[in-house]
Amino acid sequence: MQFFVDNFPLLREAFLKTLSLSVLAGLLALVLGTVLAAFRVSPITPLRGLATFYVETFRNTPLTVVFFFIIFGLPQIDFAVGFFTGSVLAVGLYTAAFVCEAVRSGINAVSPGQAEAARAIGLTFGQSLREVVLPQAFRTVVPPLGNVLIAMVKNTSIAAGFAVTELTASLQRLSNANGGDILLVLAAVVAGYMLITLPAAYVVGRVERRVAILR
Amino acid sequence: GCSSDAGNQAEDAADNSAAVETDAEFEAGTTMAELNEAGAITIGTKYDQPGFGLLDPSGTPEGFDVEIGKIIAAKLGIPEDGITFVETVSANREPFIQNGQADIVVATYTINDKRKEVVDFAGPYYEAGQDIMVAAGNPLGIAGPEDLAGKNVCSVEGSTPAENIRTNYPEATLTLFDVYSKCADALTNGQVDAVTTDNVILTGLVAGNPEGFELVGNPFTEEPYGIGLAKGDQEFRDFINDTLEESFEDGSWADAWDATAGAISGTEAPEPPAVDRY
Amino acid sequence: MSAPVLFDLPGPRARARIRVATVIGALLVVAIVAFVLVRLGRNGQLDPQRWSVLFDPNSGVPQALWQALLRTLRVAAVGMVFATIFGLLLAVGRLSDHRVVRVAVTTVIEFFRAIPLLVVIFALYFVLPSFGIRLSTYAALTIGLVLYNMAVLAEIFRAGILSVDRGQSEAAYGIGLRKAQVMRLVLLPQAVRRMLPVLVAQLVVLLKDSSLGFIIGYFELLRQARSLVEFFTPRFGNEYTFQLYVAAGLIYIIVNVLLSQLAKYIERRSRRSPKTAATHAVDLTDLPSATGQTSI
Amino acid sequence: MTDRPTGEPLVRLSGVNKWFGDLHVLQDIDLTIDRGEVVVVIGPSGSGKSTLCRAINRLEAIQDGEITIDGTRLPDEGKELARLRSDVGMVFQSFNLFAHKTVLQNVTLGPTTVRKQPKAEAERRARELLDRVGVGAQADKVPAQLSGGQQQRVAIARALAMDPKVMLFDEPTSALDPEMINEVLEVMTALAHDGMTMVVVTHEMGFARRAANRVVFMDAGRIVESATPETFFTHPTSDRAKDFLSKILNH
Amino acid sequence: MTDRPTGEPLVRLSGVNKWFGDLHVLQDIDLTIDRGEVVVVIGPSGSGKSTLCRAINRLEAIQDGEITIDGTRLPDEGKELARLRSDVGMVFQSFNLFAHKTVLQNVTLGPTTVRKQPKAEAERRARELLDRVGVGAQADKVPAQLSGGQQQRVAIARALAMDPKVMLFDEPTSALDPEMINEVLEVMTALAHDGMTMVVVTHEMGFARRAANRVVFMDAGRIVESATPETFFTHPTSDRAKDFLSKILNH
Ligand SMILES: Nc1ncnc2c1ncn2[C@@H]1O[C@H](COP(=O)(O)OP(=O)(O)OP(=O)(O)O)[C@@H](O)[C@H]1O
Ligand SMILES: Nc1ncnc2c1ncn2[C@@H]1O[C@H](COP(=O)(O)OP(=O)(O)OP(=O)(O)O)[C@@H](O)[C@H]1O
Ligand SMILES: [Mg+2]
Ligand SMILES: [Mg+2]
Repeated sequence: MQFFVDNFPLLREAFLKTLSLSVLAGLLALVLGTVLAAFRVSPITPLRGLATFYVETFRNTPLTVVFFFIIFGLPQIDFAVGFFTGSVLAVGLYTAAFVCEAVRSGINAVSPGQAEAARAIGLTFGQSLREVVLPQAFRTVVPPLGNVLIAMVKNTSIAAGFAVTELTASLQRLSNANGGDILLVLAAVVAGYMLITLPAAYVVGRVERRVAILR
Repeated sequence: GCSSDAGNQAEDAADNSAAVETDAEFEAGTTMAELNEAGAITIGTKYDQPGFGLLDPSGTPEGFDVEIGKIIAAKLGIPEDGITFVETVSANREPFIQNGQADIVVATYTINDKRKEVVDFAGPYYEAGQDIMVAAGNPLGIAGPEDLAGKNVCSVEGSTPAENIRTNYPEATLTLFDVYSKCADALTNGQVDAVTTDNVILTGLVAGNPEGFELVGNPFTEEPYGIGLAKGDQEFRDFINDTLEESFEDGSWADAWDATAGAISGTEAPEPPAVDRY
Repeated sequence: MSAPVLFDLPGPRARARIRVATVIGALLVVAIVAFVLVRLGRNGQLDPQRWSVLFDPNSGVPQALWQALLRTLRVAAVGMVFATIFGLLLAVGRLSDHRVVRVAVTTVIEFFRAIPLLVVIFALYFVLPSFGIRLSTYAALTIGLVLYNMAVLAEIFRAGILSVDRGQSEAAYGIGLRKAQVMRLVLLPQAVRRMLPVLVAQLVVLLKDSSLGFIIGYFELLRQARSLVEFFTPRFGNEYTFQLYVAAGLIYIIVNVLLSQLAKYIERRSRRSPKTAATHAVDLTDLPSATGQTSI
Repeated sequence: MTDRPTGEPLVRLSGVNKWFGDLHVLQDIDLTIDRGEVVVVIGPSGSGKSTLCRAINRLEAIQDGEITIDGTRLPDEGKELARLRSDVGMVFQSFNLFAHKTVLQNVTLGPTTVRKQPKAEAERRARELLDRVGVGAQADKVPAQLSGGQQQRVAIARALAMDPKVMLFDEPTSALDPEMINEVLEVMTALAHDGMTMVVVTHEMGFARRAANRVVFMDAGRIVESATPETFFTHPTSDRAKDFLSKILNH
Repeated sequence: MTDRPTGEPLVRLSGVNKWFGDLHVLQDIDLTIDRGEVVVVIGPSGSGKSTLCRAINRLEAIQDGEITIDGTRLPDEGKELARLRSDVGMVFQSFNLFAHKTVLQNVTLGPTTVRKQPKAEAERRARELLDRVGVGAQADKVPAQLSGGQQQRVAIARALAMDPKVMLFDEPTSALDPEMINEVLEVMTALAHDGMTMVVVTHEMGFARRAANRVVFMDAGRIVESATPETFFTHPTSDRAKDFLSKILNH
């Protein structure tokens, strides 16, 4: 118990870092991922190519490497960023590739018949997108998107190696300092992650059930 | 067309090794006898400390710590190919000794009382001190740790220097990576104002980029590097201490320095420290 | 060929607009690339000497990266084999009729899906020794990858098994097969074939995740690149830093793209081969529940 | 049945050709459909019936030939295409009701967004149409809560809400349970008797006999026969048609 | 038609009840099927026909009552259930051929794994059966390469390979294109004439008239009528049956 009392401030700080890193990176990933998905389904070849290239690159690169490029590579083109900002960028840019795929699969999961029926009653492209395709895509996209975002929370742990004192960094620090309590340290950190991932999974489940369309 | 500075230098690299004691004799039952009998020893060292313990591209560890390890092995009558180096990081040096995963640990291992509770130390074989590295020309005029207040200073998560700054100079902003090479990059890029750790490590970093970095040269702690071994093995500890003192005497200690840390930093071997037989 | 889901078939005006946008888009892409190259050049990062280290055998770099790649592949391959085996067992376990088995298996799966792999690896290497279990870095990394990925794969396989049309198992029961036979002869073969693309996607994830070995000092590709950087830094400063990390990144991308291509090739071949045409590998899009399971 | 005096056919296809890759799915199709005419299209699976229907609505682009509706050449894209499409009602085999909207919203979506009708008016009219096809009571349910026959009748109401000049039906009853086929066919028969111009792809020969002015038989992308139901069912001229009828009629 | 002298019916359902949640889908069903008898089950959608069929094979468990096959009570699980199931052939609306196996493997899987027949013998017999249903030439293709009608005939051969005592057909033709319905019905008619005991859920009234010994009409989970095809089609007694027949026959 004493261990928790002693280290509570550090653990709380670390937990809040993980949380804020997750929230900011998640927002970035959602926005960028949606834009990329729009690019990927657009008829404009370079945009499609760009988005495909982006997705393939980020999907096939370890997040740690992405971190390297953001933190130490960007300065090579004269854009130095702070470490927290850099971590948000790294996690956000990386996750955007997966968000893009989730959103795209959501759009593709809308049965073609729905869009055709919309066109057949005379809706224009924009109208059929707004009235028929997107509302349905959003519903299918909730579960995979939720999973991507939960996976992202776990991925923020890599920021520990890049000057962000989040939960995993605190695990490293405390286990160096409290060799004997290492199991407690581990339990505290695991609990910290679960405090984010489990409720998130629950919320995703709820939203999923709420927006589910009867088919 | 495939030549690079790195390749050219590798070609000139020299080779040195301590002479193996072929007829070493030890009292039966001692650790020395066991190791001598087995003809093998496992030495824990760091793989990411320039000048002290680092893997070369072929995967062979090199550095001052490694050479010290070799001197001890040689004294035990163990040839170089009988030595197994394992990587010990800061967090697992004590467990490795306690669990017998390493016979000795030579890993920029600062002797302190807390660690003495679980392991024993031979040595010290080197006296380092925490120092500060800044950008060349020292634009912020940092002369010592007091000047770090309000500055962004880089070190490694979980290390003693970081802990020291955190407790004694709380006004400094700490940026903590997992290795010093990242700190050096961050300093180059202007992402941090200074890097702090043991001077020997900083010397190595400055050597690589003399136009970019400079050492403040004002060590503000004492970091005696010891050799970690199982607690209570007094005979073994005495043996290592003897070996160290012998190497101080016969110049092999200085040779080891010149071939490793000295070669990188271009500094002469210092006075050897006094062994502490506590 | 077939009508696009989202867009109407473009007419002449739409085609003209698309052409204009294509040119603008292409210019934009070229501009971004040019900008990056110019800035890199100005910072001296394009100096051929700095890149030649990657190909100069005298420097030991190509050999070191190659060896590290082999280590990475070894961890990934061994990890994948065991993760697949355990994943299959867990998936079957989670579909068991016995509540106890189901609950136990579900707990294991959910636990490993809830915590970061980095923490799992860390715990295996640094925490287990205090219980007298000592693992090498190789074992700790591999076991970590197996534990984490078996949980993910179990969910993928479960989705795959559930995605096989119910009629298939009913028909199998109908000719008198028993539960284990139905699973082995009818459901699993079809589920695995369907799940192949997702499986390979997960292999890519696993391969990438092997880079997390850095936290315990396993010398996989990324840790090796960092080690080379550390080796060269005292001698040449950061002359090769950028290049070595780029090299590591590119190797990951190349290997993973090759893997994905292999998956596409297998999938195409199996589509052509009538044998599997019917159980064609499902596009991820057909299986939102399965996409949801892959980790990233 | 029409008050317009013009002799111009409502739908005219001339020299229409379409390929899917190498597959020539529509081959030199010439077909005119007059105002108020009900044309039933039959033929074996894969003969191009659906493609023909979809081409008239430009859900598929044709590569060669011309399609005009009420004298206007089918526009290639954009607003004009959308406007023209709203004049052509389409009913699909799989209903394609908007799954996330209620029955009423399904019917009012077109009128309010395309025709900019006020919501209240669109709803009033929608309820009228739903009553007419016999599903007025279901207005506030979502499609998944309806039987197939009910869904298809909603789909017809949805198409009718746009006041189309012509209605296309692509196998409207083949996804339905047998007892529900009739309720849909009855609605269609009533429409035909009210003078709606209709193109109906179907295997329901009873409907063809009862409601069609003309039967068009397709095979392998071509129109092989075109005759009154009387003539077609009693004296098919081509061998393919005879063979097809023998297969489809004797059970 | 049977060489066994016993008077015991082959399939007997007595007092069978089944609920899906609150929905009472089978209500006090009593039904006996004699050796060699062909029983056609008809009724509106949702009346419980499929559930009845599936209950006889215990693909659905019943909550009340008893089902015996050849005098044996339907076991609840395990080896005995599997053995009994192999005596009851089942043909589904959607064919359900094993998609990853060839036609021949589909037919031999049961005999080799359940009956432990040697592979060669199982294949010889399988080819015989495939010839009998007219798809012998397709033995080495996979299901996806076959037309619906061919797939359904393979499914029949697969069921026959187990030498079942009784065959259950659940709407075997309703997923087929109209031109293919007949080829399947012909195979079924031939089976019936060869003396196979059959329970057939179908909307094909032609088949019922031609091949059935008895027609069972279900509505809302109950057996409402049970009569010879003659009697049932000409003089249905219940209103529901009259209504149903009127819906289904007049198109
Ligand atoms: N989007 C498409 N891409 C490629 N081929 C297609 C496409 N749509 C249809 N076809 C092919 O075109 C041919 C005609 O198809 P179509 O759907 O018009 O036939 P149909 O007469 O409506 O058949 P059915 O009675 O089975 O509905 C078929 O061979 C079909 O496989
Ligand atoms: N697995 C199930 N869970 C819940 N309800 C079910 C299930 N299967 C069938 N039902 C319901 O049981 C009732 C009887 O279904 P069944 O499929 O036996 O009817 P059916 O006569 O075969 O109809 P159809 O002609 O449409 O095939 C229906 O109301 C159906 O919705
Ligand atoms: Mg069609
Ligand atoms: Mg049924």
